[in-house]
Amino acid sequence: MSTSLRDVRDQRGEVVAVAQLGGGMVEVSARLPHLAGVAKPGQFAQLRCGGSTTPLLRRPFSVAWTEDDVASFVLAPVGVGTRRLAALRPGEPLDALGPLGQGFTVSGATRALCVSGGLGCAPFPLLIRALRRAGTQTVTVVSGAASAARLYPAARFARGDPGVHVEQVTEDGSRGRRGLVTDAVPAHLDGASTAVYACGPTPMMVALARILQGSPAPPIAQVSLEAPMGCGYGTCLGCALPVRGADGQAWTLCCREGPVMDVETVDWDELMTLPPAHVA
Amino acid sequence: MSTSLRDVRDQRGEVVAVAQLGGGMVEVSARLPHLAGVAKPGQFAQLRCGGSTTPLLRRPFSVAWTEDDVASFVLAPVGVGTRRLAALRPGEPLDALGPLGQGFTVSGATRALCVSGGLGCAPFPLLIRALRRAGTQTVTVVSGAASAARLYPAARFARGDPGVHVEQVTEDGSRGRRGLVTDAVPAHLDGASTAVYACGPTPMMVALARILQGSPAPPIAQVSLEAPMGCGYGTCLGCALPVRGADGQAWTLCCREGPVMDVETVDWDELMTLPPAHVA
Amino acid sequence: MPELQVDLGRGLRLSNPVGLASGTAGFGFELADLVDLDRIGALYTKGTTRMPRAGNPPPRVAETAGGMLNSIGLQNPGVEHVATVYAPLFSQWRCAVIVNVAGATVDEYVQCVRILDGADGIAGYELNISCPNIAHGLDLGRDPGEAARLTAAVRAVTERCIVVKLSPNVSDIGAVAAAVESAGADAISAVNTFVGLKMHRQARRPVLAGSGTGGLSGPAIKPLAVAAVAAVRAAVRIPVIGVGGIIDTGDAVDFIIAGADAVQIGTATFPDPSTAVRIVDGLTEHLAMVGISHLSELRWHPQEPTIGLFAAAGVAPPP
Amino acid sequence: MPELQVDLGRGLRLSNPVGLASGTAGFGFELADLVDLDRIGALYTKGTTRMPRAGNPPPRVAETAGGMLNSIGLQNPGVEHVATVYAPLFSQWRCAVIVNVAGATVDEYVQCVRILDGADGIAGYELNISCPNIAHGLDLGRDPGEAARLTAAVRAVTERCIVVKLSPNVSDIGAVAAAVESAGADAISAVNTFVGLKMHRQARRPVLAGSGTGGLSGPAIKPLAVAAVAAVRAAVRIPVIGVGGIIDTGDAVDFIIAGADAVQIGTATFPDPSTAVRIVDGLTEHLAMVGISHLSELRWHPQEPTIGLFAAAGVAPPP
Ligand SMILES: Cc1cc2nc3c(=O)[nH]c(=O)nc-3n(C[C@H](O)[C@H](O)[C@H](O)COP(=O)(O)OP(=O)(O)OC[C@H]3O[C@@H](n4cnc5c(N)ncnc54)[C@H](O)[C@@H]3O)c2cc1C
Ligand SMILES: Cc1cc2nc3c(=O)[nH]c(=O)nc-3n(C[C@H](O)[C@H](O)[C@H](O)COP(=O)(O)OP(=O)(O)OC[C@H]3O[C@@H](n4cnc5c(N)ncnc54)[C@H](O)[C@@H]3O)c2cc1C
Ligand SMILES: Cc1cc2nc3c(=O)[nH]c(=O)nc-3n(C[C@H](O)[C@H](O)[C@H](O)COP(=O)(O)O)c2cc1C
Ligand SMILES: Cc1cc2nc3c(=O)[nH]c(=O)nc-3n(C[C@H](O)[C@H](O)[C@H](O)COP(=O)(O)O)c2cc1C
Ligand code: FES
Ligand code: FES
Repeated sequence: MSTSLRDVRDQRGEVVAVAQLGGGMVEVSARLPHLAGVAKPGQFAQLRCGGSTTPLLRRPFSVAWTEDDVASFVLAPVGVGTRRLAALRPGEPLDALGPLGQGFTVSGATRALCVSGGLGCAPFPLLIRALRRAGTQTVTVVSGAASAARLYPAARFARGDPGVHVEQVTEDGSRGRRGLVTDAVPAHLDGASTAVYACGPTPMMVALARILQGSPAPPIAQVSLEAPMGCGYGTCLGCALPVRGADGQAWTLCCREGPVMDVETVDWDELMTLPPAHVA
Repeated sequence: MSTSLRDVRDQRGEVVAVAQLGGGMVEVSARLPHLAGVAKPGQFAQLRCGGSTTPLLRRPFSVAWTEDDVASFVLAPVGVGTRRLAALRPGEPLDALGPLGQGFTVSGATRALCVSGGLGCAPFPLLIRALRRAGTQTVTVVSGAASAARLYPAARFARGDPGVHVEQVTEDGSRGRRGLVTDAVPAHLDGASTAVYACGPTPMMVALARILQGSPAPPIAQVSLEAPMGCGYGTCLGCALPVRGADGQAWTLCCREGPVMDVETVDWDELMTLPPAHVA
Repeated sequence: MPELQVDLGRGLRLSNPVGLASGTAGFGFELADLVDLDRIGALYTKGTTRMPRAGNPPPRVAETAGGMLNSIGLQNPGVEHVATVYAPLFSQWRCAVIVNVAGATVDEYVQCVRILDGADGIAGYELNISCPNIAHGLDLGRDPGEAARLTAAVRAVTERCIVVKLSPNVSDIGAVAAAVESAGADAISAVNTFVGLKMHRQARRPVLAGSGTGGLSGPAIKPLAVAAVAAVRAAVRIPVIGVGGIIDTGDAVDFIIAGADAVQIGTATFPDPSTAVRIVDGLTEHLAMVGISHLSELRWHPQEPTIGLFAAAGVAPPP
Repeated sequence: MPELQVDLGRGLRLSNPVGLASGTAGFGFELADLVDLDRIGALYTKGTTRMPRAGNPPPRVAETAGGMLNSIGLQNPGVEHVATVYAPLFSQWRCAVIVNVAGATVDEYVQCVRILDGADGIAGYELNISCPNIAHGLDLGRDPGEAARLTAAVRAVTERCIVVKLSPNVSDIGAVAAAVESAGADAISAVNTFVGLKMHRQARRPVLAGSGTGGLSGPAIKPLAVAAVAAVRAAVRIPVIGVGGIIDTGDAVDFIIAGADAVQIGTATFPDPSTAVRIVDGLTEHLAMVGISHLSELRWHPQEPTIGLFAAAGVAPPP
């Protein structure tokens, strides 16, 4: 009997800018006053090209940035939906239903560590701004990708804020440290004073969960998860994620109780058995 | 065992111009060297936005004009396929399979009368050029539409040729003669010296067929017909049209034996029982 | 002003023919903030079972060309929760709330309806004899005799309107429809989802968990659902509720032409929660445009001779 | 170099698994100028009947979301013409030509196959027991016993490969598959089109002529066809030919994962005649990419335990 959709609107925005970020990544910005006004870091919106019914379902995207009445999303063309969204041009309509889901817990932890893998970068710009406004002194981002071309530009995490430090990691070593993004995590953990936030592919999140299990508990340890979605607003029951329930294994709804979840809530073993959502 | 497809190619062209002709009519021109080189008046091509599989089937359009390696089509957004084609922009790809079907018989009749209803204008520019090149002295076009806004611009029939005369008819009288385009036909018929060509909605063609039945036989009396098409090249057997067969009623394939047919071949009574192809 | 009211029988009169399909509107609360439930004719709840169900493991949904597959597995809080906690709140909306009931045995259905019959706020029942996503979910719906036995058993315990929701995954849907009509169904809804399978190309196995199959819904199935409705219409006299792939007013009109008295909007609500309300307005406009006063006048009567559209418009054929 | 050859039984070896589906490639001549018939594995001809058929009145085709309806009504020149005029010319192409045979009675099928058996150039038969567009077209295909009787009768008169093409418009396609296998079918193709109906909103009747229904094909039905193939695969051991909605290599791979040994491309050839040849090339590339030598290695074995993709990739779960 959820009543948490009072803030949700379906608004038709106009695309105002489309920026190519390299590696196929695109930032789409649209005039969406409602979403830009009320979205909290980690929340998402269900997007489609204005009025389009092909593909049938909308696609979920984190709100990456908001500025006045404009909301921005970061995406890459991986399938039919993202291909069409990435091809939008200024002036074209974009439908956004949102904001949806539970965002990150933003509290005044002294330090914060953001672990970003590939397109998992998307929720961080908004989160980082909120953390800094809430008093977090230093935000460290460890940002990983397969190669330099696929790294989210470091400057877009910080947006000019000197309290934000970005460390880059690439699998092929073409920029920054060579290896997996999680290799860079332990050095930045220091228990109770550093909040940890992560978004990226499942194996990355699993590795992070394992690192955290062997470390002193951070005040906040949250991940943003994905599940294929029918509705995005808690009605279809399609976006089940495995969690550790009171009496063993259970499901929760990614779109309503997530996409941000506490690390220890997630049933990582079960999650590892699921195929990646994107079917190529 | 048709072997008439040797000239047919599936070519990806690039849109070079899109002209708004008023009343929603659009002329789309694309660099399609093969089609532009070999298409004969009355033939058509199966079009789709380059590589697109939505909608599933291509759409048939008369070749309206050719100039060097560019072929042009005239269409209006009436459904999903034409909406997408009409929204093409210069630089975008257009797939054309053609030329398909049997075109008009172009012989050296002294005079020709072209009866054009609404979007039935499409095949005439190319036909008129061919008639004049083949020695026809005068081409008269009676061009009808519901209202002035929906008339194909008279100058696009003639393209500067002084031997082409255009008489306009509108149902609401907003330009030219008020009435149905067929009202203007009898005055231009003069039996054996005037070839008659027609393209337009079924009721118009039926009315014309009736007028011709009561007049001295023209040397050529041909209509360009439409049928919903699966393939456009004689394989699916989907585009049956009713004709007067040797032993009564029969079917023929619009895409292979048509779209241009002799007036007396068509079984007009049967054709009248069919619903218009466009389902709104 | 055209008249949109529809009578489903047993005194159940819907203010308009547009409903939200089972499984795509929860129990109302889930989307009450997004859909004006006072404006639609009916809300068909998520399938309700005797005991609570946690549903199937994920992934539970997958998209296909013009459609989606789902294998939710009837996640629901169980009939007692629905009867005691939810039902008392249904009357806050002006739409009729029809509880969709599912089970694996006739007895489970009977028990559910008995329990629900004790609660106010429930306008009727939709018996889901056609869920492809639970073991035995299809058995009761594939055999006309079994379907009739189930309908008669439920009929015996309630005076409320009984809608029976048919599966399209059968050789002869008309036979099942006729059987449940004789057994006392007040109306029929057609159709539930079609059994489909999507493969995960890298994993080389189905995308969806479990057996891998799911139920296909959305525009892809619309022509199949319209055919099913026409077949059901030809087999029964009771009201038929058409469902399958409706995304706009025109789609709803197509079902009504095929013989439906009412419609349900399912998948289309997901990408666009306003779909159903837009269709309510659209139907009113459509009636005005066509110049008739009741939707039933749109119906196609296959027995009547075909008159060509042009001929009907007064264009005389040549002599 | 990966191996694309497929053995359909009775000595019928296809050079590759990609065929053109019946009714979408005529008898080869219609599209030989557009499709390189030397590059594909097989061409399944338009349905051939004992006597010539003029087909159904128009309109015969209509588009739907991601699909098309057809009601061609088996227009064909009759089996004698096919045997005497067409068959001698089939050997000009390197693809196997399999003649699709249809009829209203067992006897008609037997007569057709007898006549065709006298002609060279024919690699085998595909018995269409599933055409939704002619009276009685579905009767033989819906009942396992009838389907078996038909198969056995044809088996008795030919040594050539018999493919039986199943209808998806049944409650249990696996049962029909098992029945025709026991009766001597060499292979099974699945599926034919689904019964669908599209309305003409202004005319308030079906778009297609006659009863108004047609067969739905195209991407819309792909998940349903894949499900049917998996069900057939589970029921039989003979080769299965998957058909329904394939438009690219990935679609073909999906059918092979589901249990198909070969595939047919139908509707997709209409908008893009090069589809089948592109898929032949695409399958070769796919095998190379995945690093296996035969398509059958792609097959999903439902009995084998599921291993998560990540786990398979060596990512260890947390302790
Ligand atoms: C809460 C949430 C937030 C997200 N935020 C972002 C973001 O900010 N930037 C970004 O690039 N991506 C984000 N994603 C992933 C994004 O939604 C998918 O990449 C997108 O749905 C793919 O659609 P497609 O049509 O291009 O791919 P296809 O593979 O063609 O899609 C087929 C189906 O699978 C689903 N699907 C495919 N990939 C995913 C996935 N990774 N997660 C969930 N469903 C998937 C699609 O929604 C669709 O229903 C987010 C996902 C979720 C659940
Ligand atoms: C040989 C031929 C030549 C044509 N030339 C022209 C032309 O030059 N300019 C022009 O504007 N139109 C022309 N048409 C009509 C044009 O093909 C249709 O308007 C177009 O197919 C409509 O597609 P849609 O998706 O917009 O409409 P929808 O109604 O959404 O289409 C649904 C289906 O119906 C079919 N259909 C709809 N209308 C027609 C129609 N009038 N004739 C045949 N099938 C139809 C479509 O092809 C499609 O399969 C021609 C048709 C034929 C057969
Ligand atoms: C996610 C989802 C869940 C569904 N759950 C149920 C259900 O619980 N009971 C039921 O009878 N039908 C259920 N259905 C079927 C729908 O009510 C409807 O019959 C079907 O989706 C076809 O309509 P549509 O194409 O408009 O979605 C469900 C459909 C979807 C998409
Ligand atoms: C226009 C058309 C005609 C068809 N004719 C036949 C036929 O004569 N015999 C037959 O067995 N199947 C026939 N089929 C069915 C196809 O062979 C195929 O089974 C079906 O279209 C599904 O495949 P697709 O989605 O790839 O088209 C026809 C299909 C279409 C579209
Ligand atoms: S996506 Fe529908 S409930 Fe979460
Ligand atoms: S459109 Fe296919 S045969 Fe004419």
